[in-house]
Amino acid sequence: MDWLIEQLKDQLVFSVVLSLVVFAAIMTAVAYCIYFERKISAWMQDRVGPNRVGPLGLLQPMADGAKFLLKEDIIPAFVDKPLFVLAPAFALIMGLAGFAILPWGGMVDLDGDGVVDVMCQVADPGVGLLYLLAVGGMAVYGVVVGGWANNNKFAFLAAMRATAQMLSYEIPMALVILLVVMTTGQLGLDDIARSQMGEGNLWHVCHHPVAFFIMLVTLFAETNRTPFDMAEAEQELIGGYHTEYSALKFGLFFLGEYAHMIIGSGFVIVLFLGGWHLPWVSFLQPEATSVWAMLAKMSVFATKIAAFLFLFMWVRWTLPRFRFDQLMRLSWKGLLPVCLMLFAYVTVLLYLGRQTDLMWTLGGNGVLILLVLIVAGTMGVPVSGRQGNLSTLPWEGAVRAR
Amino acid sequence: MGSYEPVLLKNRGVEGSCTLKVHRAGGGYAGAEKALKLSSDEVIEEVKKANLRGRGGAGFPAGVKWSFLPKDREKTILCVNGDESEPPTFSNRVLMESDPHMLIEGIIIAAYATRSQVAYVYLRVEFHEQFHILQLAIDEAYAAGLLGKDVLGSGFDLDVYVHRGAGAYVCGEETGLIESLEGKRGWPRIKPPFPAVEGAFGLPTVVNNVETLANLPHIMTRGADWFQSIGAGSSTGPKLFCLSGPVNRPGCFEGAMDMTCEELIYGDDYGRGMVDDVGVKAVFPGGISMGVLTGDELGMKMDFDDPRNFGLLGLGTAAAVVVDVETDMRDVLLNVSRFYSHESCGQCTQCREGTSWMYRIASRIAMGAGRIEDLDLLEQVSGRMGMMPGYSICGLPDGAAFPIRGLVQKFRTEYEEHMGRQRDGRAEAVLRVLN
Amino acid sequence: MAKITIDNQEIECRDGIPVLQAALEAGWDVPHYCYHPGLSVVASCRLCLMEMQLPHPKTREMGWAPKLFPSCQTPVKDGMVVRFDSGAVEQNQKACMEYFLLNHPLDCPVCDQAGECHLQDYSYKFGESESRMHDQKQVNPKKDIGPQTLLYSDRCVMCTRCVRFAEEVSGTEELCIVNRGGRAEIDIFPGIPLDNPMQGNVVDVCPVGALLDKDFLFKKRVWFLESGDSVCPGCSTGCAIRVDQSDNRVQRLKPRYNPGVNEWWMCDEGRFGWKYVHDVERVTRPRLRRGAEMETPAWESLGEIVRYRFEQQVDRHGAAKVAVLLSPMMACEEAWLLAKFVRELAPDATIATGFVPMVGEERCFPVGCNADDAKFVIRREKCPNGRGVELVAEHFGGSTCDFDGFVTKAGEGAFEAVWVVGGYSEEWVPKALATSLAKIEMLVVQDMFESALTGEAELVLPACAWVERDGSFVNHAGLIQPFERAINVPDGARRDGQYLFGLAGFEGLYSGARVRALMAEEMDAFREIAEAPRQPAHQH
Amino acid sequence: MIEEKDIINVDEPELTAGERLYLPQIAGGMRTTLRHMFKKKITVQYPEQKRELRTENYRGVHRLNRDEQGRVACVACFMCQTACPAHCIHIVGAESPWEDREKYPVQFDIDELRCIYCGMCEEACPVDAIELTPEYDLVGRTREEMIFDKEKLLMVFDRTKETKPRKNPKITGYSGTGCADEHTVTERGEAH
Amino acid sequence: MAWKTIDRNEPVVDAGATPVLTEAIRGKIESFFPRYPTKRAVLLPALHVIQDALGFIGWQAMKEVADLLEIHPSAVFDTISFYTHFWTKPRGEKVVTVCRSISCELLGGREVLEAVKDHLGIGEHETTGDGKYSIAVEECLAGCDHGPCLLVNERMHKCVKAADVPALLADAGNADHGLPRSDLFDGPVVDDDRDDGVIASTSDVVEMQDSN
Repeated sequence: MDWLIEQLKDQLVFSVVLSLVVFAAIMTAVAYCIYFERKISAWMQDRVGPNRVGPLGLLQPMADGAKFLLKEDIIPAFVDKPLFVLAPAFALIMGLAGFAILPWGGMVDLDGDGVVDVMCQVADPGVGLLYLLAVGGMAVYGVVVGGWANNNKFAFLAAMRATAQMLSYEIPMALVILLVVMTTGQLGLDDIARSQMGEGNLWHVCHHPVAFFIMLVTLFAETNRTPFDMAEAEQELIGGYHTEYSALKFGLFFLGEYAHMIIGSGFVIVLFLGGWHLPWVSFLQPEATSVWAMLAKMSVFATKIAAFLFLFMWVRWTLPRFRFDQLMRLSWKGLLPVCLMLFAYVTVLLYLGRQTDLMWTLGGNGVLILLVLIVAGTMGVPVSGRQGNLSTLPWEGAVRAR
Repeated sequence: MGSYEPVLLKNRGVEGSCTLKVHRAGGGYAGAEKALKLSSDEVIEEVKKANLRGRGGAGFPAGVKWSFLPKDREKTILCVNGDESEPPTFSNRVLMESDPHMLIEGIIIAAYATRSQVAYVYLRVEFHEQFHILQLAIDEAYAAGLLGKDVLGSGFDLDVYVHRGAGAYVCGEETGLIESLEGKRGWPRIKPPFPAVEGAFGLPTVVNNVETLANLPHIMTRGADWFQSIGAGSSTGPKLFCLSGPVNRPGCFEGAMDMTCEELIYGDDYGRGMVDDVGVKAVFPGGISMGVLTGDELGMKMDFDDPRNFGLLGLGTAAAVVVDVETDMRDVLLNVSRFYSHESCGQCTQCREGTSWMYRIASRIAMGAGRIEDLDLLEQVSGRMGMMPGYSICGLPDGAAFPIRGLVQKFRTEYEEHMGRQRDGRAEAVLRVLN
Repeated sequence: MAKITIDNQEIECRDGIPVLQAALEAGWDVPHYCYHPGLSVVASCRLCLMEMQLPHPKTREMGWAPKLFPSCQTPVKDGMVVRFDSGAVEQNQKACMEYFLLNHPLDCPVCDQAGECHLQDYSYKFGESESRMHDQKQVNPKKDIGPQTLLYSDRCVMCTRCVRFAEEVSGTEELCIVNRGGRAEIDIFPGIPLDNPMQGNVVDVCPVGALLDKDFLFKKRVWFLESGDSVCPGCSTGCAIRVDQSDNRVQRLKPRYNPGVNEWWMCDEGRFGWKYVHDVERVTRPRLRRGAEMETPAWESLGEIVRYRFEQQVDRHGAAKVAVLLSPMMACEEAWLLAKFVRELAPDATIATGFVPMVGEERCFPVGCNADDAKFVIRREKCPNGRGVELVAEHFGGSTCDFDGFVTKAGEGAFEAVWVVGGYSEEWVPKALATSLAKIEMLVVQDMFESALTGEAELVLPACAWVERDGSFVNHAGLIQPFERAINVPDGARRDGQYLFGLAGFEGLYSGARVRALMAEEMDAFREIAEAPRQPAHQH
Repeated sequence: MIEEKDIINVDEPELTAGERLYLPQIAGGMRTTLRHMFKKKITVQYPEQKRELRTENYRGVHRLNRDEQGRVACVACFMCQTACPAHCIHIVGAESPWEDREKYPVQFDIDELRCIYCGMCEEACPVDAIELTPEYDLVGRTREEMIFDKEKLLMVFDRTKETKPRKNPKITGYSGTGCADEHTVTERGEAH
Repeated sequence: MAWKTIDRNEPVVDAGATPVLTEAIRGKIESFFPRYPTKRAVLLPALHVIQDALGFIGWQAMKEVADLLEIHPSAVFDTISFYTHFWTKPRGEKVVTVCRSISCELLGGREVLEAVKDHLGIGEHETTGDGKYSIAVEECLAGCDHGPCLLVNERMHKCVKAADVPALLADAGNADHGLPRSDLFDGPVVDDDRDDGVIASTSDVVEMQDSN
């Protein structure tokens, strides 16, 4: 035991072990995400959901996995074979790569000697945020490459949609992230998380609720979840980018999507909800560095992620899909101006040094919301939903006049 | 009319009336001799003048019928209709029984007038005794040179053959008779061509009733004016009336066509009233085919025209059957409808199916399982048959329609009463059993 | 031509025909059972009654007569005014239909006539939906009245068409009516069954399901049948027929009205003589001898092979050694195409007309009449197109001969390359021909069944049955009658016309009309028929 | 033909500012789905639990009825085959071996996979021989298995004899095969 | 065919059977030929002659008379079946024909018919076991003035009462009308040996008539 602890004191060893543990956990979580997705959708529709495999259907993910593994893996004759094989792997790998920098539990004092031995984080590059943005940006390639490799016009359309969508929502997201970076002055994720703890520090969501909301929206878009799942619209695109995929490859896309969701949730939690921190709980403060504290922190972090995942599913089974023009409009006409205004405002706050002053930040947000409502109410330009003021067609007036 | 002196039945009851001797003694064959001295057209003219209307039922003037024959014919066939199947008619029977030579004399005159060398007497098979009497008389006539080659020395040849039927009412219809004569089933033919143009064996044919022919000798001897003097209007000449049913004196009577039905039943010279003086409920005054009179309609005159005023088809054979008040009219309906369904020839749809349908309904009514709507049905079905509205080839269905429609219309209340007394649901129960 | 007015519409019609016939031809749907244009008029069903204008007996003014007249019995007269659309007429039709159905069993579901039954049609069009008779129906017995025919007396409407047919057309008189009134039935004298050579027509004339064909009994509901207008190949009379098929199998043949040829009738020989069409023994594939081996060449390559081999023979022995035997079972078009092909290859080739089977004597109906008065004749020449192939041979001229001449010449060794066409349903090859043709170098046999010749042939081609082809036959009197294809050829086979079309150098799909148009350019006889109108559909 | 007067123009409803933002609606939707999460579930655990049929005239697997003597009641009239819009019935008729009947089906196949359970066949049947039972659990492992032949259809009848499928009861007086057994029809006529 | 059909293909007349129409009968029939332009027209008289001689007209007689008149047997069958007078199965020595016309019925004809039936123990158109009597009914015997009436063979009995029936039937001379017969139309000598079994197979007709 001691030997083990000794070894773990080495950050590299710890990181390796942690990555293995996290990987295993994530994979399981992803599988159970599917289970819960189905359960929750069932519950929301007054059904019971999967309940045949194992007690309460708990073994359903195994069955699903086995099914994915055992089904015939078809590679259609007309596809671009290398890309076709590569795309699902890409989707999953890019999904999983983000986990490397999630801060799971802060500093840990493994042997209880009061000296912090390791960080409970696989890697903590100083520019973690940039890494995350890069990896997140790459994730779309899974979809794009898959759609392209399909050599199928519907899948290709899906890929194009995904590209455009990703492009449109990266910008608001980046701006929101920039807000946080500006507020904290940090790029490392653990640093950002810790900047929300301790005396006088609040979770960023308190300072930037609008930004948080925009972050959520862009997150949905980035992960291709309803109402932004334009890339896999069954009704229009017979499935979308994965039309031609079957068996394990299709399963990998599935896993990739959920991995993406988990990492995205973790990201938002770190940025806005204090990571593993809960106020007023002593061992969830950065000062608590014992192994038990680490475990508690990890649980809290996982719970927060779980809550987010629930939110994802809840939204999915509540809201219908956007139309593509609505999707674009929301991003370019809705989110982007608001983000820019926020950015400008925070810049001013930064100049004034009041970036963590609750009154200033919240006040700004309030004014912003008021502004948006006024604009939306008076100008009649919806940021989403129907295109209101279409120009009347020549004959329309005549018909109405009758 | 007690003063009426019988002409046609003058030899009835006379000893040996069937023999040539007795007939000759009463002035027999004088008419034939007179006719043979005239030309055939002159005979026809005389008969036309007398307006001798057919006694078989339709009342079509015999002389006119003869004049329909094509002028350029080579052979003509005379058919004598002795298929007297209409119930309750028996005047031909009486005529043949009492004076067969009068018929033979009439045949000679008619054959001469129509230039027929052969005459077939179509006799119904039920006339067994009459057949023998007539055949013996014909043998006698042949032996006396009245038939065969050179009739009465006039150079006119005539063969008379008796052709026996075999039990079919419809053979009394002239084309049915012709078919039967040709050895076929007695299905009436479609007209045109009329028998006068193309009849038996494809030759011009005249069909006359026995009673019609029996009048001819008297027209020849006494003249057309004498004939016109008996009776009135268009109904002239001696006529045989048959009376049957529960009357005191049923039988065949000769008289003029100026009496009423009541007179026929109650007259001293005729029926002499009902047995036990029961009331009259109904009378079929002209054979059943002509229709029915109620007890209140006895004032009908027994001539060719008046019956139509009482919803009857015509005078028919002037054979009246009286139904007394104690009779159940359901039985009468059953009997009448059974007769027609049994005797329908089966050619025309309305008659073939209609008569048997009416019989089925009538039997059910007689079983006490009638329904009110059956009466309407009977009326409708009987209204959908007959030659006069064009629904059939021959007149038999007319004869079926008139009595049944008459019975239903004139005695509807009685039938309804019977049905009213029936137990509820009896009709349905009987139907279920029958089916 | 008489002009009459029906339902306020003036029509022109032939003189002397019944009003009913005139109305039917002018498109009125007048119900009728007993009337049949080919039989005498009895006017007994009383369903075709009409109203007619007659002069008033006293005033002589024209007015509607108070009674109805049977339109089948009333001949048309110029200026006649009649109507079928009056209430009285319709009421009579309703009443009549009720009467017809009083005792009718309503077993349409198992009745083979259902679907082409006039009782059904008229009941639907002119009748009421319910019968008012509640009493039990009279059930007449079913009778087996002949080897081919069943009589269901219970379904009979006593139109007596069958009886009249047996009396007037076949003249055999087997059928009679028994009993009278509502108990009347059709019957035969026991032991003298209905088995004359035309008895099948009684089933056709029966407007209801009373007379049924045992051959077709329960085989198919008629609404599943599809029909092709054809011509009977049984003899040289050339009866116009209708081939009723379903699922690509012939189910029955029915005559079509064809004035002057077969009128409304056809004989049993033709009616039941199609069974060989579905014989499993038929030649359905081309067969080519290559050395000692037999192989099935692809249809596409056939033209090339045949052409090459014939050319080889022409080169080797000269064109005069080539001969073609045109079968009288072929259509004119096929004969023309084949002759054209052979004459192009070998201008001196002999065109022989094929074997004409002769059986017995000409049989005239009604039995006992002579040929001039006959209403129908079954010819002794048992092939449909003897005259047709003669016409074709005459047209090509040059060296032609008849079958006997061909057999003789073949015996003398006059030919080295011969194309023989058979297509008969029975064995036809004379021994002498088989032996002499066995010796020659190139023998093509186009036949329906294996024979002594197919064994010797270098190339065997399937000949298709006439129902699988289309073209035209020329009957004994020189009348050219086109016939349609009714069913598809058996698997593997191809229509004779189609491969001959290709051989003769044409491209695309063969059709009789198309080839007739080509023939008409050369042959006067085909000029008129080339655009022959279809026979007008006539009422039963 | 649509007339000008039949056309109704429907204007889009005016949205309020809040509605334009969609957020309140989204919130409402979220609330609804959340509420449903905790509602009683209506799922029926099918093979173990079976629900009562809510309609009387549910049309399930076909059956071929037998007459009193246990023979197939069908008279091979092909009415069902004719009426069938899915062309899933195939009959081969032949002369029946029984005295009171002329025709019977030697072969009677229904492709239950192709069938659309419209019930036209039982409507068309003049002798009430083919009926759709309320049985709905129709499964098979092969396509061949799902083509029900005469024996199988009669077996369905044997199994479901007791239930009387409810259907359009109007039967006009067809007398069976035209042969003697008319009372069966009468009985059926009364049963409805 | 399993269902019920009457097989009409089966011959009912044995081709080699001795003719039932004796020379006398044929001669009698042929004597009618000069009377009519066609042979077919002799059919009805011929049938009368045959029925008088043989008592009934069976299938074989029909066929033979058809041959004699040169018509198709079906035409004979057709005609015979149309008329009610002809018997196609053996009948009794005396045929009691009861009238059921309306006049007779009004006067008690129905009771007379019932009495005859009861007394002989047979129904309409049936023959007693001993072959003595058959019963027939007719629509009208034209004896309406003396109703109810009945015929015994050719003799008409008038004003018959139901009570008189036994005595009437017991009377040996009830069929004798005592009228002389014409030579021209008299039937040939009656063949006493009527039951020689030549025309036995009439069951078909029986069945047919029963079904009606």
